[in-house]
Amino acid sequence: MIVKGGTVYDPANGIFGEEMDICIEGGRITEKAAGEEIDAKGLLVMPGGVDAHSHIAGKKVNTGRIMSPGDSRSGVEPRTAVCRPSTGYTVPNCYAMGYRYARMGYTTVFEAATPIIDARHTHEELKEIPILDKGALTLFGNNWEVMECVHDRDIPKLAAYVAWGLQAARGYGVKIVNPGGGEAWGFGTNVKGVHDPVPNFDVTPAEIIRGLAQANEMLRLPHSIHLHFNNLGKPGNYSTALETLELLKDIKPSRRRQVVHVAHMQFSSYGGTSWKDFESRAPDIADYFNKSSHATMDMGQVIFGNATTMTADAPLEYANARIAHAKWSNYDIELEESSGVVPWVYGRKMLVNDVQWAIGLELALLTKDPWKVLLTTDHPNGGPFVNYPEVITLLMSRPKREAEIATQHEMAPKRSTIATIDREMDWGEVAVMTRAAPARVLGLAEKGHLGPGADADITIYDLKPNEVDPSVDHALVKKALAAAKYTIKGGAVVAKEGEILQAPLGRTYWVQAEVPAADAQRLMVDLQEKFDRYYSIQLSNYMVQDAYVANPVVIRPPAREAAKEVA
Amino acid sequence: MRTISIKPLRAFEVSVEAEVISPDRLAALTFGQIRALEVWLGNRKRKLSDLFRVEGDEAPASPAETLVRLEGDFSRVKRIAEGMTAGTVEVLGGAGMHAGNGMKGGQLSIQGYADDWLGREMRGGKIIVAGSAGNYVGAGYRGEKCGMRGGEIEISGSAGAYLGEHMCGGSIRVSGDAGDFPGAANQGGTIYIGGSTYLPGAEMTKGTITVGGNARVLPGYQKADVVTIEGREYQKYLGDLVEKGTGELLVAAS
Amino acid sequence: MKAIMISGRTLAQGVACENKMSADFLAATSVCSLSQGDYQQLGLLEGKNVLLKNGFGQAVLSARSDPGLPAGVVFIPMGPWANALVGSDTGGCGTPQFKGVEVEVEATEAPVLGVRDLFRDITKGVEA
Amino acid sequence: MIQEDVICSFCGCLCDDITAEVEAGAVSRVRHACRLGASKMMGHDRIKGPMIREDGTLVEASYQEAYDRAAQILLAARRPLLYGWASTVCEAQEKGVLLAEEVGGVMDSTATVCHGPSVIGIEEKGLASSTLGQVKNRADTIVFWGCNPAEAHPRHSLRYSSNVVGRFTPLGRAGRKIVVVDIRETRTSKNADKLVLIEPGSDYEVISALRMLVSGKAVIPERVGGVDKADLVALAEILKRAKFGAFFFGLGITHSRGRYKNVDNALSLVAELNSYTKFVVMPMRGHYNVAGIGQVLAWSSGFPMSVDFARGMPYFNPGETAACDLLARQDADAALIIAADPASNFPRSTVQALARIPVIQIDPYENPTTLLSKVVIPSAIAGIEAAGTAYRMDGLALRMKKLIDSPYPSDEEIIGQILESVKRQREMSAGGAAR
Repeated sequence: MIVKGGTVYDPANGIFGEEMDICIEGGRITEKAAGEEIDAKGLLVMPGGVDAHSHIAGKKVNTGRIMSPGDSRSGVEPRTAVCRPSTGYTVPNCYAMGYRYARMGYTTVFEAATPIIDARHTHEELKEIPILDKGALTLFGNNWEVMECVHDRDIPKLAAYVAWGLQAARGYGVKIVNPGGGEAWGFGTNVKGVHDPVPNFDVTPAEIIRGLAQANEMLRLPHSIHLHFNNLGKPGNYSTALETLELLKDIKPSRRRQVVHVAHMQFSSYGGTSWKDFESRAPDIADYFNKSSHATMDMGQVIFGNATTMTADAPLEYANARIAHAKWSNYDIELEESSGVVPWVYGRKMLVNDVQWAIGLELALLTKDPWKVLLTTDHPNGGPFVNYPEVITLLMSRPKREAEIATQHEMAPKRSTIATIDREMDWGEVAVMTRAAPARVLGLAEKGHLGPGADADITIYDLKPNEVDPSVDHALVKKALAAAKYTIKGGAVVAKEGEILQAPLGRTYWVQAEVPAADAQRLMVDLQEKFDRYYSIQLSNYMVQDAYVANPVVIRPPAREAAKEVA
Repeated sequence: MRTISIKPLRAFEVSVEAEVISPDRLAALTFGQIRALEVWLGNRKRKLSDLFRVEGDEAPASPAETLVRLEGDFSRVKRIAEGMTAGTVEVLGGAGMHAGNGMKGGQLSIQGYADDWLGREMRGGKIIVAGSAGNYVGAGYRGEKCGMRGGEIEISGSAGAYLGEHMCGGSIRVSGDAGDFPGAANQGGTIYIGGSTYLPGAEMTKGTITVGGNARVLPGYQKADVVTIEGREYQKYLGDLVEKGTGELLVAAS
Repeated sequence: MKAIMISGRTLAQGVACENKMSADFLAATSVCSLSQGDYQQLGLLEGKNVLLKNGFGQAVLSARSDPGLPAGVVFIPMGPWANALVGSDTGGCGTPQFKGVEVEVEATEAPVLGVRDLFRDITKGVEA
Repeated sequence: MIQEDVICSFCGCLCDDITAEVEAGAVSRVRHACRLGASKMMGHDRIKGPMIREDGTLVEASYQEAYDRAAQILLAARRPLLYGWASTVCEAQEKGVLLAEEVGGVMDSTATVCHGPSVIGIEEKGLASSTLGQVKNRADTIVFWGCNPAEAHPRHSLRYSSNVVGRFTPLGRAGRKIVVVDIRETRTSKNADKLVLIEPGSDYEVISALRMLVSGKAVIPERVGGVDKADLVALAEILKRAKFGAFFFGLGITHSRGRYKNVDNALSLVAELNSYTKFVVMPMRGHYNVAGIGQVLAWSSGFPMSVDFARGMPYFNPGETAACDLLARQDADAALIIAADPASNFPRSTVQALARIPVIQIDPYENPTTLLSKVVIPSAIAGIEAAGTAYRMDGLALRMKKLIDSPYPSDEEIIGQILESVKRQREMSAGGAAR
């Protein structure tokens, strides 16, 4: 297949708006190709979209569905010859997840948080999500074994546990959520900061974060640690964010990538001492990212209207539920995690929500290097992923931002700098934030670019970059982004002008890291004891069986020699 | 005034969904167009004329100038007058579930029994039931915060359980008894029950429920003063305190 | 005697519930437990049966006294005998009211029906 | 041969520490299981082969004949009900959702006659819960309300709750306060520190009174639901003093007057207790995978039970689309019953309605539903003769093992074969129409 004459944006290969053909053979990008030609003359062509942080599968997601039938009755689409029925807006059913991402031109999406013991459930849902290539990040920030290894300063054993946990969960990378706080929530409390000891374990969140970062680099995992800060969602928490980032400055990356990826930065860029004097501190955060090179972030942009908040940060969810007097689901997970789910509404006239909306945009617009900022809504926490076209047009058009601000609370512009920002992103920057950067941050070599050997995941938008001015024609741009003219996945056209043409089952990435046998043996002694005494299931029934991982792609990091010096 | 009368051609083996039966959908259409409208017999898509006979005035009119008269047995026909904004729907017998769903205006009158979910999430207009009604009159959808927000429902007979659950506005008047938990979790609106009921106003935060008969009152209600309405004495309670509610529950002092 | 009927799980019912056509299941689920007082008031003895009836139906069950039951409450293990007395109304929420059912209880000489006989009047339509 | 760490497929406890001895293609001995689990694993008389009812009597047929007859019944139906699903694995349930979509049927589970009201309660309030291991390691206060695990979940107290020893519960039973709230004394209440007897049907009022007391509002009546105010005050204090409390509830709440409102109120009580201490709440699910059908239906249709696919898209409304409602209203014109026995477990008049429509039964065992069935298809026993996924009452997913080979096809295969026959016959009739 050949995509002819498109205006191509492929930032990873230094291509910004060049007219060129793209050749596809055997599901990959090639130098030459024959066969079907797709006329993309003058149209915007990009790699398939990559979402590095979205909640698409697992217990939290299904809990969001079960507790909100009102959400599932919205967005209902009947079954077709190709598609299963679709339901839901903030928490779509599995099929709608695949179809809706594909319609927008996205072809790779990573689930952001899975406890090891719940991974079987996560994979059960991942295999029901059509079209997309997927992976799931595994939670490590509150596991007893992690805290005990950190307490003993035994990073090699911690690395062995991380490797074992990724294997057990068929997971892709190390996710850390409110480290220590999830354990504290087991008795209804929380940690107040990175140096506040975790009850009963005599370690601090700071030690957990550093330990896991060291283990992550010792294992040379494709992705860095993926961190949801302590105190997330609280006024004044930007200082916790900066303090945490400083903890990781001296850690050497084992690969050409960041040392830490910060999840949904928007929720951790808050100033003020309460919701009354709540204000944006995004400029301070962006300034830090501009001056340092060890961290990346994703936006966690807020979208007005319905959302469903779901996170392993259970204390936060309890606070949310109390503030909003909303329904509240909680799920504490033995020896590993806690989590919560609360349906939410972001109000256009609510000052706090307006400031949150502004912060996400400030972070993207004030951080100079788009490679450091991924576009997300932390679906469905900030809002559903189907709103990405809205976010992109907000980044590309100052007039659109001004029009939005005009509809908000009159105090809002005083609480952030959003109204003063001129920057309007171009297609190259958008392609970085939605394609090239997420793939690089995740360490996916064959994603997010159109060079030979890359997966033939391509999006063609019905939009001529050389004729359309996104600053002015943002409505037109948003429409074009919402339904790609063509979405090509692995060399096959899966969506055309919003219609799903075929729904093949995508792949699931997971990482199998090697550790010295001695470390693994020391670890298994600990684990056997934990299963004998504390877990409610047997070790032999714990690990995710192969039957649950459809089309697996196993990534094996290069064997390590630099282990000692990192430790 | 355009009158359109619709009659079932036979007894239906399973229930029928016919949300097209409302002045808003029919008023402007010719008989030909009306007969071609889509209804569902269980999982089978059918033309309206496959299941119903349509008669009356040919000439198109505005919804407000349209009367839809339903003759014969509509007790298994669901979603009659769903979302109607104007005009009149007269059901000469009973009506199936979800009659007047999300109704915004106009009048729906039902001579017989109105099955469950009458006037669910109603916004405006008026529903009059000469017979009795089933469960969830004026309620909301599962798990949603708000049921009925506006309009009026009048039931001459009795009503089933969960009358006005999650009600946020409007008024419901039941001459007879009401089943368990009327006005549960309501946040506004007024409910009058002429007869007796059981545990009214559970988790009510705002609104008023008046009971002309007996009612078992929840422990979250505090006795206030005795008030006289239209010459009749009522014991007033405030609650439901489990939700820090300030709703008013008035029960006839017997 | 008027009473409130509660149906529920028992170990014996659970053990036999994958073996419903067996004598064990019959023995486990065609039993009505009454409080000691009610048991005596109805003049029941070992091996005596009771007839329970209400607007929904009736059933003959072997009687047993249970010191743990309050007066006016009778217990029947979940199963077809208990459900002969349960109404189909779900109150709009999908689940019939299996517990707290008003029944009339009296001693009887009538025998407890076997499972096939219990369903006879229902199955004859199917078998016709 | 001895198989370790076998997962029991009886109740929602999903005990995964069972040892089974297999000899000559049969389970010959079971260790660690309770009476319920052992009884199931040792097995009972099976339905010999497929049967189709010909003028009144069930006569033997081939599997293919049974699949085709079942498919004909489903294809002819305007609103087929596909009911049961709680005692089989998720893989079969997923095929069932596909079949329900294909024939425009209603997919409903046994939850609607057990914890369906709990699901509706959760839709109102959410569920503040945890895994059972969390209760094992932390709970110092446990409430069993309207449930009797000693008879319905015999190993619950030993593995997960009252008597188990965990990291922060080194004394096990001795370190815990166990409260039972019920309308009668039960085997469970014999192991309790405190039994609170309430009047039948008064659960909602008693819970409301506790919510008042927990939030410091002492102004409640002197007696609520037959319980003295002093006892309620004492109970509220026990709940608030817990370091980690667990509230388990059963059909005593969901089957009594108030039904889902009782659950709704209990969920609020537990949520509010978290303002003072740590508390979790959990329904005591009965069938071993009744939690699984809720999960499968939710991720595939958005709704956890009673899903009507008649119009090609999911519609959910228990009270309208639940099995008992459809039958009571004579609004289902065919039924496929899998791994369930509605003839025994539904109200009598509902069973009479079921007997009036063609019924397809898929089950390892003969039961009263067999007596009403037009087509009977015997199946392998999931968790013993077929592998697959099940969700424990706390939501943890486990993989059931296959212990022995079976001459019977699995539920997954049977549903798959019926689905294929439906598609084939639909194409043939379409082709026929064209000609």
